[in-house]
Amino acid sequence: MGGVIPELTRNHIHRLASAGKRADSRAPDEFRPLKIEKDFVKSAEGSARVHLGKTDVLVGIKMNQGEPYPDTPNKGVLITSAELIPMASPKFESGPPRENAIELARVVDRGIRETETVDMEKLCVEPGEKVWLMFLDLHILDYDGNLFDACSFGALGALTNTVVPASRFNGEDFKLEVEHYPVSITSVKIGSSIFQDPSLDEEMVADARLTVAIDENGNITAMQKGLSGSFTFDEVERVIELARIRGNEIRETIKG
Amino acid sequence: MGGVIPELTRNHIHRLASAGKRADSRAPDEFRPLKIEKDFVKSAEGSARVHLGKTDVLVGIKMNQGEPYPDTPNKGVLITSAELIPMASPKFESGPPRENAIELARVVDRGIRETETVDMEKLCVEPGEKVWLMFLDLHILDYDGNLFDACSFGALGALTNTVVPASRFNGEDFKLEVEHYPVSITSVKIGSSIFQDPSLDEEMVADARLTVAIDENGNITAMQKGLSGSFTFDEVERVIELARIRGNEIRETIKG
Amino acid sequence: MGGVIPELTRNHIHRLASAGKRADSRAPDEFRPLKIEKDFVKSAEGSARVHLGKTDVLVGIKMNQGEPYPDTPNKGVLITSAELIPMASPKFESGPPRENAIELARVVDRGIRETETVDMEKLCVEPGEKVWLMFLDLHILDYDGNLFDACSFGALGALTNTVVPASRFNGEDFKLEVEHYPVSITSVKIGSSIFQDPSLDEEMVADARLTVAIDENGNITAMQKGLSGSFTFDEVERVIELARIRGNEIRETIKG
Amino acid sequence: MELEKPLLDENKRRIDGRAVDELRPIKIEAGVLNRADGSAYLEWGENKVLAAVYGPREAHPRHRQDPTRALVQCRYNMAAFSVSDRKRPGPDRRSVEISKVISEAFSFVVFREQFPRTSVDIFIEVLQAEAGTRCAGLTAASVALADAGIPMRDLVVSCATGKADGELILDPGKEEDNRGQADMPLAVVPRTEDIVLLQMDGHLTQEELKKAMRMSIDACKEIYVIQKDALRKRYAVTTEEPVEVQETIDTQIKEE
Amino acid sequence: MELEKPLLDENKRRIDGRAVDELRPIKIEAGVLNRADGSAYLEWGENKVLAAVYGPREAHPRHRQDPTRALVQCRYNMAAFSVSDRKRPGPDRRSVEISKVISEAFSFVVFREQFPRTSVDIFIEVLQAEAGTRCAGLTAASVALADAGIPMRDLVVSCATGKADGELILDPGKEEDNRGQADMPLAVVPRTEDIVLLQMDGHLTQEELKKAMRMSIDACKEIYVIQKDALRKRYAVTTEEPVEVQETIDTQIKEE
Amino acid sequence: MELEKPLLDENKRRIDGRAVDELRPIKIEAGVLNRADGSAYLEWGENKVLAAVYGPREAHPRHRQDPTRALVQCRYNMAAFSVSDRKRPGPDRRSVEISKVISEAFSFVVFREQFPRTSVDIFIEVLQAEAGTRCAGLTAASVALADAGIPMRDLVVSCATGKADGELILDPGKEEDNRGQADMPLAVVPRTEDIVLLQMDGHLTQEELKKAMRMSIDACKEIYVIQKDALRKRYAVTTEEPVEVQETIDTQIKEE
Repeated sequence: MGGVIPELTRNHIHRLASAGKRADSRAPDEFRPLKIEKDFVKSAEGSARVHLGKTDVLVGIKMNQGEPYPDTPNKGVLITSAELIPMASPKFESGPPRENAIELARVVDRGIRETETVDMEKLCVEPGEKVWLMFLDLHILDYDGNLFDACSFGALGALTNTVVPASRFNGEDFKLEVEHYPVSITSVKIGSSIFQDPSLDEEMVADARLTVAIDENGNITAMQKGLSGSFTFDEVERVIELARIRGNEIRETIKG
Repeated sequence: MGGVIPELTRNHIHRLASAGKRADSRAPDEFRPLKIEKDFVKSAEGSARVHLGKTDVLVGIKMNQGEPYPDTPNKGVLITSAELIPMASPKFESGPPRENAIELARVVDRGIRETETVDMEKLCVEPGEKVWLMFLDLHILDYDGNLFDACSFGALGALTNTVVPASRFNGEDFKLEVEHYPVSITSVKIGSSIFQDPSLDEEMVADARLTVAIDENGNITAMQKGLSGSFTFDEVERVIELARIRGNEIRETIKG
Repeated sequence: MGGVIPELTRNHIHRLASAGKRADSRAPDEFRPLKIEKDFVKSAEGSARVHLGKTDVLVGIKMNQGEPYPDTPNKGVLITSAELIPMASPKFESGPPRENAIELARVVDRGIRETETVDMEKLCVEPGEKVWLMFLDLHILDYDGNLFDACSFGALGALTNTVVPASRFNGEDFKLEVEHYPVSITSVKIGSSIFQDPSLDEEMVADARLTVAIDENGNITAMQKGLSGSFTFDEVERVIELARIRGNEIRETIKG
Repeated sequence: MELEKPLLDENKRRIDGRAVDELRPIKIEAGVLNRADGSAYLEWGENKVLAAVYGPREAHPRHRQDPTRALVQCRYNMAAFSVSDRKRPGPDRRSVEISKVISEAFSFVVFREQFPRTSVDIFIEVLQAEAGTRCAGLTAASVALADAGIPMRDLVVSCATGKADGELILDPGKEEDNRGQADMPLAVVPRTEDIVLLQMDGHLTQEELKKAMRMSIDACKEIYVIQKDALRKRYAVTTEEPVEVQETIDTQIKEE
Repeated sequence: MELEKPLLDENKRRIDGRAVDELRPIKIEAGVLNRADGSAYLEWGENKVLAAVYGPREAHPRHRQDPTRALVQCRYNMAAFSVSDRKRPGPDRRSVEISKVISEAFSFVVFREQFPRTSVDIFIEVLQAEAGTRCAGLTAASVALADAGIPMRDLVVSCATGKADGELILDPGKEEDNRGQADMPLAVVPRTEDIVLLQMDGHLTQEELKKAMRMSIDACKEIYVIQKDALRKRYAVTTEEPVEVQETIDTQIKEE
Repeated sequence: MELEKPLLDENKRRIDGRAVDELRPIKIEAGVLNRADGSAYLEWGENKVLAAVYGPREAHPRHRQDPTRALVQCRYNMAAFSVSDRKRPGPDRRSVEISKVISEAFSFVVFREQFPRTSVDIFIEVLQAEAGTRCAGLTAASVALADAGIPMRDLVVSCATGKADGELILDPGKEEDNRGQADMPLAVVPRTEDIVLLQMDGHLTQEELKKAMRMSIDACKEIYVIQKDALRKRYAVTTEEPVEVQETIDTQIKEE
């Protein structure tokens, strides 16, 4: 995500990668320690703070009532925003969302929307007139790589503790039900090695990135390739297979 | 429209102009070849692509229903935008519309609005409540000078094939009627010569520019002077007289 | 307010200040000549032009009907904007409001809103549905320091001649009643001297600034400290006491 | 809807009592601001306009600098409260276009080659608007330029001619502008009759257009006298200005 | 709501009559614009897309320059009238993401190291949109890059595969896209099968995903033939282009 | 509307049970982020605030650099989900003003002359807001500055005093803030009692104001102890930090 890395670090990572090794001694398909604090923010309808190694993100959900989109009159509306606040990295400047933040928000958004993680029809109040607007905000606090997965875990985590504030509109509060648990697993390719959960240094050196989301039935629900390198057919296959295995494990942590 | 031109080209054009001649051998009051492809874009309610020499513009019209302006409760609303997209010239940068794009859009807009080209009262659905909004978008694809005329021809051309999509709102589609055909003719002054339909090089060298729109009755319906030079009273007279003659010819091409 | 001042001027002002003196020979607690022209702009619902020495501001009020804020359904809405137009100073660039303009607008706004200068409940038309929106625009024409006080006087002055244009909405026009007259008095600290009504040069040299608003009962209704210096407890006390005295005098000029 | 009063009565008197070729009253004062290098205040009918000039000064941003001459950059702006419906602060499409055509008009008269890499910045603030603010603003700015001592060929003057009830009318007022059949603002260099701004909308025959141009030009010459008076008054009472600036101005005025 | 027509009939024919593995008709023309260094026009089903390339040229702003290689910067844009509901002009979040993934795809094939500090700017304008505009835009841009003589490893080609009524379908049309169960755009370097763009949303099993990738890659090879034909046609008729550019292109095409 | 509960009961206990001069519970942890040069996390009642510091680093953009000293630039930001009604991401007028007054407060204590041309950038993120977020943010930022090893005269501490039911109350909570009669945030350098931030709105007599300032200053000294504890804890457990930084901090703390 933008930024330059010293030549020395770059060479070191490349040299290790050529032997299938990583600077922090992880196995190629090993994630950094993952900790999810749910309901971290009381002012939000749902929230989760995710520590993935030294990456630290806070995801919050706010809900309000408003008009549905004309083409989905009986569905709630999901609006996802990402703020790469300058606190999180010397490279993030304030200002309108840049392409990295936009890609991040859109990938997390699709990961929830397209996979029917939440049944958006349950967020309809009056068809065509009034539905719940669900604002999902990704707040990056400390950036050490792999925001796609950290934010995606945070979004899922926040959804699992979201209470729809219907009492503000003369209704009764109710808990949001999470129907599916698609887990996002990101891998990068450095030389010919594939590493899961890239650190910041690895991201900056990587040739290509591939994020894969897999649900509890083993279906692939989303993919996003990034960076200026390429993957072969076989590499994509391998990335997906490894993601399926890792996804099952992480799903339990998120549900936890 | 912004931009620099090599000193050599500049001198060459000036030298020719002092003898009443042009770099592409056209007569002073000669237009470049004009080709209008109507209904180029099916997704638009009306459209026309205009090739004027190497200048290439695409004008599209989209319609929707909305509120009228408070001071014209029984009239449709025309909203004209111009995008000098960076595809069209190395000088056009992306970004919010600059003064050149704004002037262009406003001059084309007034050319339609003030001359009652279309009877905007026929675009009223419910007085004071609901009228047709007509979005006229000028999309510049290739820029070799004289956007005022090319866009103006495109706007007229698009209007002649516009079908109001009333069936989307439980009505019946109907064809927009064009009541008047004001034709915009732009001339530039280089030294003491007056040239119609300036090419890009001529525009960049010109002292002053004058756009005149004339309707089928020979009335002047709009004028816009540009650039930092001046016109004498007699020059304005001459520009108008030449525009009247040329306008009649081009009107037929647009109607065609 | 931004900007650099020649070293020579800076030293001169500091030297004088160390003896409690000012470059324009005013006493430390002396204001520059104040002239308020009320009802300067006929197109506004209320207006006042304020000349404070060479500082020249024009404050105008426009009113319209609209929705109240959800948390104050029976109160009118005040919206204050400041434009540091580039006419007023070589340092003001065009563009979106900068932090100085925002601070200015917010301090003037709070000075009216929080002190109940105007009874905003009288600007309710239909509780929860329709109230008067009061747009207060601060237009800086010539900038020679102390915009906080000049704009604040102008805002109060404009309120005293505001006629609510209810006849535009089938009602009857009525005069706005001003309930309180909080007067803003700004002092700066240069070295250990405290000067009221700083000129531009004094503002640029000052260590700290303190604006105090005091109403007709001697109550402090607003304070705003600015610049990167500090005040001691005793200095704050002194600034307030001097402001109280000066405020009574200026209140009469504004009412005038 | 009730019948509207005709714009001309049987004696060809206009609704405000003027003859068809009569200007509204005009007052100009030069040198009204302190910070600006030159300034002027103008009242024209119910229009109240301030103009300020800064420069020649280093052009910003640098990449806009012209190594061969000064830029002449005008910013025309309407105060939020200058019109009956509050105008949102900041530039809109109309003011961008007006700023452009005024900049171009002054580019003709300023001796730009004397000041390469600089800009001459003209700020026009419309404080109260009736009709014809671009003519009023340009006419005021012309005096401000002279007040700033900017070397120019001559002053520029502007006045519109319109058409109402089938007759040409000089200097249309607000209702004439709204209900008229044509509006043609024009700016001219009085001594040479160089036309430097020319816009038109509506319907005019070729003959009417010529007559309208003549009416505007003749009126500009009347206004020119008022401009020069304002400058004479300014320099009769001032002694602070450096002698050479006065000479420049005097020279220009005597030259005609 | 009435029952929707199935997307596949009993013979696995699609609603537009295509077989599941059949492309919509594709036409490409190279060299259609004058100002751009390279260009292409493409029709793909009801999609109409223009692509233009400028560069390598000095990258702006300077701080974005890479001292070791060229930037490849794509701007994907939809014309306001290209879709049934008018699109607001200018970039939105969707177009920013698409621009990013297309830029990354081309970064892989352009010999960027040959042109340090420059940028290769790709502009894609969608004039009429059906479905698959990112694939259409990328495929057109690839031809425009070759037309501009930008040294590349190979052309890039893009095609999506979707899923409808439980079957994989190549190159989904608009209704298939809206009502389908998955959409997977892919871009590939045909000779090496390097995958340079890959996105997916919906639900696919691991087996389906592999099959879908294979379908897209095979289709890309078909489209590749159309691209090369367009380039051959372009250089068969043109004599204006400098010889060395032609050679570059020929070489690239022969190499496969 | 039902009667609101009084803010003070007969024993002068507040609605949350506090005495009038009692702070809400405060917890501070230093060094909580990895990327930032210094950081702190603070909980103050229901407020949750993160602060990060970067610098001294080269100031951007360059024209803002001060050749004689460092800029101190604060960005105060509320997370979208930190308040009960979702806040639109990005700066608003309130946050711009708060950022400005906090920047000015820290400008007083940082030894700016030691780092010409640089900026010390302070980022405050409000994750959960109750009332008094500017005081909480400033207090946290102070610890983050020390954690970053920025040379300062002393820490800065901030606390507000308000007025409710006619009594002064320290550190108002949310309901006290909404329904109270005055609010006065203050920031002070504890050792010298230099007042570096002071704002007030509402109604206070001169006597009340003095008493309120005293209450805030005394509370700041309590909070100062918590700040120093947080820093001691941070440096007691850390061994990674370079020795000289630790010394700087120790020195500062011993000095008081």
